[in-house]
Amino acid sequence: MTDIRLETQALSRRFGALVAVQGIDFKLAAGARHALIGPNGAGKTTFINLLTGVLPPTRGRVLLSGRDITGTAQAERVKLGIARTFQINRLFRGLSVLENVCIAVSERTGAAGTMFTAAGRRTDIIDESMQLLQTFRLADVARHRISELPYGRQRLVELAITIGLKPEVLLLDEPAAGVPSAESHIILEAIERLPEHIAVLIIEHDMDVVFRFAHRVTVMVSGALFAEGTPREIEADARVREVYLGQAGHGASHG
Amino acid sequence: MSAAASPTGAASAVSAGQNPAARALIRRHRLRWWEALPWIAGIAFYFAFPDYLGFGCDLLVTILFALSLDLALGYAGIITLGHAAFFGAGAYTVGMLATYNIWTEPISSLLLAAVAAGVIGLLSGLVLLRTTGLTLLMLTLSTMALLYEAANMGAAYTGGFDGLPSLPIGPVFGVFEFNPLYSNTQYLFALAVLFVCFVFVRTLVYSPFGQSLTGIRENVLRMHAIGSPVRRRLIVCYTISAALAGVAGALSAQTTAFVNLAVLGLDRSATVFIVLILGGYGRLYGAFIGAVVYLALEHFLAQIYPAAWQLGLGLLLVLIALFARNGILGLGDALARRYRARRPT
Amino acid sequence: MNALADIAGILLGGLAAGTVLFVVSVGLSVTMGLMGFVNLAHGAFAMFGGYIIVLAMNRAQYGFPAALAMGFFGTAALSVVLERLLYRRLYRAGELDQVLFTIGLIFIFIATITIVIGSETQNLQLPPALSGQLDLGIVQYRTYSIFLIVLGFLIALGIWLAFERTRIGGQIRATVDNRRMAESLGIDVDRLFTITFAFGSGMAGIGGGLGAEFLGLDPQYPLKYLVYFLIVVSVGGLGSVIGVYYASLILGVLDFVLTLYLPKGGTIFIYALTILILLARPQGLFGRKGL
Amino acid sequence: MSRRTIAALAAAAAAALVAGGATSQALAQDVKIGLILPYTGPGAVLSPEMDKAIDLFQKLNAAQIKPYKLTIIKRDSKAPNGAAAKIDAQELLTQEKVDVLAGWIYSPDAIASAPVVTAGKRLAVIMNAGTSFITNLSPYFVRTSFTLWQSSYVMGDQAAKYMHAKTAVVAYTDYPPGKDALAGFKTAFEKAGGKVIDAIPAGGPEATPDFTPFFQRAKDEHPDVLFVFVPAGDQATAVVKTYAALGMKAAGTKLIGTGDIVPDDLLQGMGDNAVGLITVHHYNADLDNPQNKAFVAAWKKAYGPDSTPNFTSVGAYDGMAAIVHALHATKGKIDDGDAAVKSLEGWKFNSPQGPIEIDPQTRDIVMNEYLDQVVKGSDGKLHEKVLLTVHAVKDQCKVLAIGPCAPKK
Repeated sequence: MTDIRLETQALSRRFGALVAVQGIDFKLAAGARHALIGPNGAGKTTFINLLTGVLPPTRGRVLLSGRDITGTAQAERVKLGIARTFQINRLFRGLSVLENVCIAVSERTGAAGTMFTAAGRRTDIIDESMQLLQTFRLADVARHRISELPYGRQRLVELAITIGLKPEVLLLDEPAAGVPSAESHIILEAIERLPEHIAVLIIEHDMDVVFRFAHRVTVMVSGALFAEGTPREIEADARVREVYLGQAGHGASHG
Repeated sequence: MSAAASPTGAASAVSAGQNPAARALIRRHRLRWWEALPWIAGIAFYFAFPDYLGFGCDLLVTILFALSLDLALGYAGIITLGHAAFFGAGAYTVGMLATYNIWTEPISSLLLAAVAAGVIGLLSGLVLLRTTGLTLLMLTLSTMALLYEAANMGAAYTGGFDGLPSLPIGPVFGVFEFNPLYSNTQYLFALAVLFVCFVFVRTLVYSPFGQSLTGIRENVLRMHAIGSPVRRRLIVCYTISAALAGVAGALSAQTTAFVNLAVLGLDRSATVFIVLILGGYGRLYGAFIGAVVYLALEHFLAQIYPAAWQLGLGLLLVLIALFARNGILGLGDALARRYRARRPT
Repeated sequence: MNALADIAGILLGGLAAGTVLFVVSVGLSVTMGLMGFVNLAHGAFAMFGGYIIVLAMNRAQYGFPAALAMGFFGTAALSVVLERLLYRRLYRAGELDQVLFTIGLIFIFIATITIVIGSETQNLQLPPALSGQLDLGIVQYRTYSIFLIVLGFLIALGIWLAFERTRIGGQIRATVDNRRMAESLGIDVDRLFTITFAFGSGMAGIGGGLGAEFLGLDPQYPLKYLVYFLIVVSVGGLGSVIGVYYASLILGVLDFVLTLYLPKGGTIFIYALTILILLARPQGLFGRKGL
Repeated sequence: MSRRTIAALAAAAAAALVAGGATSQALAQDVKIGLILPYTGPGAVLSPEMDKAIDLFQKLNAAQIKPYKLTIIKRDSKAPNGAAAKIDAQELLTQEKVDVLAGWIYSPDAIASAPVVTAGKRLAVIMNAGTSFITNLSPYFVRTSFTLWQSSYVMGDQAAKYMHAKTAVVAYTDYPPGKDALAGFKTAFEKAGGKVIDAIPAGGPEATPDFTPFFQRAKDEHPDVLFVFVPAGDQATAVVKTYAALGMKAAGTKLIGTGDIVPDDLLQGMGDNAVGLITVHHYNADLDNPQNKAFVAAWKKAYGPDSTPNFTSVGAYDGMAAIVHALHATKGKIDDGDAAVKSLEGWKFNSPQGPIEIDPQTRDIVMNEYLDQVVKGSDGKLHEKVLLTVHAVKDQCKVLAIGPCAPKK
């Protein structure tokens, strides 16, 4: 099935003299499990920011299911089905885990605009949020404030929130980053349990994750596409080893 | 589809209902017994201190003004030192309408004041709310200063520093006159207005809209990332807050039958700001606690020795800021939490 | 010729007023830029220094330079104590708590001065050398203004050099640009802040004394002029010495011109302009980062 | 028998006690005066001066006050936004049940209190607030202080007649007293053939502006005189400084004004810059009359040789005199506001500021205005020399019935 969800054409972004992202043509099919790897400062996160509309591109286009969304605002893109997680948690630290998810869900359902019915009366939203928490094994801490959770579980909340938006395209920026390896498996399992139809693009350094999760891998180096292929191909690619895996040695040893 | 399960009716409702977090959320907006206390106190005050009703009106007006600020500053995290702009707009709306005998019916005047202040809030909000932090602080401050200067230039109409004297305020419901010497009618009127406004604000902050405002305060970037129209929400919130501030201003003009430039002054903005943070922002009742404590302190310390008032207030503010993050109610929470923490052992 | 004299007069008057603003505000800008600490009490330090200077001259008969020095070190010392004991605890706190805290400080300062020294205004008795007129050829102008302008320029130059040339200056710039980066580079930001805070407060103290000639000096001082200091800092851009300098001079001259040519409601333009500038450049004219 | 006598004695004693009590009551009737002054905020500087004057009056006139006992109940009117002062008035009347109200430094506070005063039906003595039309706002207002129209009108007149000035520039603080001063000066000066070529609003009352640009503007216009009104206080000092620093005297422009630019308590601090300045005011500490001599002497004795009474003190002093007069005139029934006010209409008094009278039509003060010049005395201190005296000056705003000063119909 080559049903393209997300596509970029010659997408570029420069900051003054520095070219962060350079002429990237990229396709993400429905149900894809795609990993984006590359050395630090390769422009991976900038690329995500261009896809989600946090940054406007200096050149090129972004298409969602064939529709040009280059000029569309971030909030709009979310409504159209592009959701993301952040490299560093961006959560409502002062609020309970449940509320964190509820806020996301009521934004998706459009309930967030209503002023004169109490949030507590929208049991449908609360139920859905609880369901989500259960599937992410967070139900037991639903009442805790984010600030009271260990980092690993905070990452899960981050995921739960994005899933609560029912995205078509899901962009995961190093979901396991900063999670102690003891907890990281929780994240990975959660990712594996994601609904098949969602197109997932994951930025990841940890090769274990990449090989375990991705069907295709794209390597990005200094703002440009460097190589693309199956995990095996990429691992076999000498050039990639040289510029990238060479540095993240242990990943190669796993192969 | 496994993870993003949509609500599956009864089964999940039960599952949610069982969870304490869900229960807490479902019940949060429900009235608690102690929420009746402020109003009981308000009515008790009327009978207990018939000679202090002028002061009582001042208190009620301050509470309402602080409440309006709480919506913008406490819930949406809009840091403003210019809220008196809207207080003044409301006060002058009532003042000018009355002085030139255009309109003196108190209730409709309040609504007109709310509209006037709301419009100013909307217009300034459209422009200013793109910024944050100190920039926003300065912009709100400058906007207020702008209005102040304008009102001073138009002293021929606004009365300037000397103000608009002896405003003729019509009787409430065409029956209850405002007696300048005994503020009974004024007080009950103000209490009623405050109650209505409070119910409005309370409904608002417990609604999904209010929830999303809290979200904006807690983490704007996340709100953007979940597709929330942040700026629109802020503007709506700011406009409502402005309108309420306008009502507070109008109420002060009616209860004192007087308006002068001071209603637009930094003095007033700073005071209400202090009152709110003193009581605790983002929690509805902070406005009440803050206003009572502030005015009580002012009343008693100022009688002991004028400078003592400023010294005492200063020390209190510093202590609150250092040890009781988020005001007196914040301190209460902290103590409560500590107590709960101890209990199991 | 007369037109030339007018222009000269305007410039001198405006620059002098601006200089006072600069000397008082520069510290505020740098400390805010460093820590993002909203220190509304900065004007209180200016007042404190001003009182030291004026009282040293009027009651203890010290000379002007000696008094200025005392004002600087006295204020700096006080600020270090307060910084170590109180400010420090609030660096990680929210803006609201910082605002509440510093407003509280202002009240404490006002009350203390009122109780200890009294609420009446203090007069700065200038040394004869600085009072009266100075002939600049094209125009006769009050000596003190000219003295201020020159002094202000030297101070600005000095601070600028310190920023650009010295190691501490470099560290400060680095920290203003990116605090986390600076810390990871092993810069002791807290120590840095204590130093700049002390220096900035000392400067404010001097400013309070120098400005007493124009702005007067009484317990209400910190509240009276707060808005001006904030305007200068925000328009100039946090952490930018050059920015504050230009902003102060621009505000000074502009204010002067407006009051000269349309005294009615000239201030409206000041506020309107502030709004426009901040909308166009939220980080201020010379600010490197958002406020 | 004996028991009965005892009872009788006891009864007699009791009766005597009661009677004694009653008579002693009659001897010292307690009169409550509610005093509304700003003890905090910008006005806090002025209130102590008035308190001192009020205390001093009671010391100096203990005999005249007898048999009455004055109790002064002070209330803080805080920042001049009217609200606090109005509440003060309310509470003084309803809680403290005062017989008389007095005080009011800021006009807005008096204006805001007007409805309460009217409803309270008690004599209300304005001891400072200077906006002309205030006395029109309530029939119970009586003013013993001044209006800016009195001093500035005379100054305008004399600027033309005595100083032979043809052109004038006016710089005034941009709030009501300033505007009154401008109007008063302009009216008189132009009536006397002069011309006001420019009127410069010089900042607000709360913050001291840098006067340089205003005076620069005036200097460039080369008028004969620069008439200045600013609130007596640090602004006055700054005015005199700036005038000297800009060398305007040399440029041929004389600085004149109401007495507010050379208040007695700040005069010495102004130094030689002030020497030669000509102002018009209804009081200065050097006035040569027995009442003032006694007053100033007592003042210095009580509050130190360096402290001086000023016009605000005198306003309070005369206010107390008015109250005591009303007290006697009404035989202690001063709480009958109408009678009290009536007793003060046309009341004459020899004040430290010279003879004063309460205008029976307007209930406003009629007093002398003095054209003063600052001179350096043999004692090395600065003094006010009276160049000429204008007698029995009324509030010209009401005389000319301008705007809100016109008596209400």
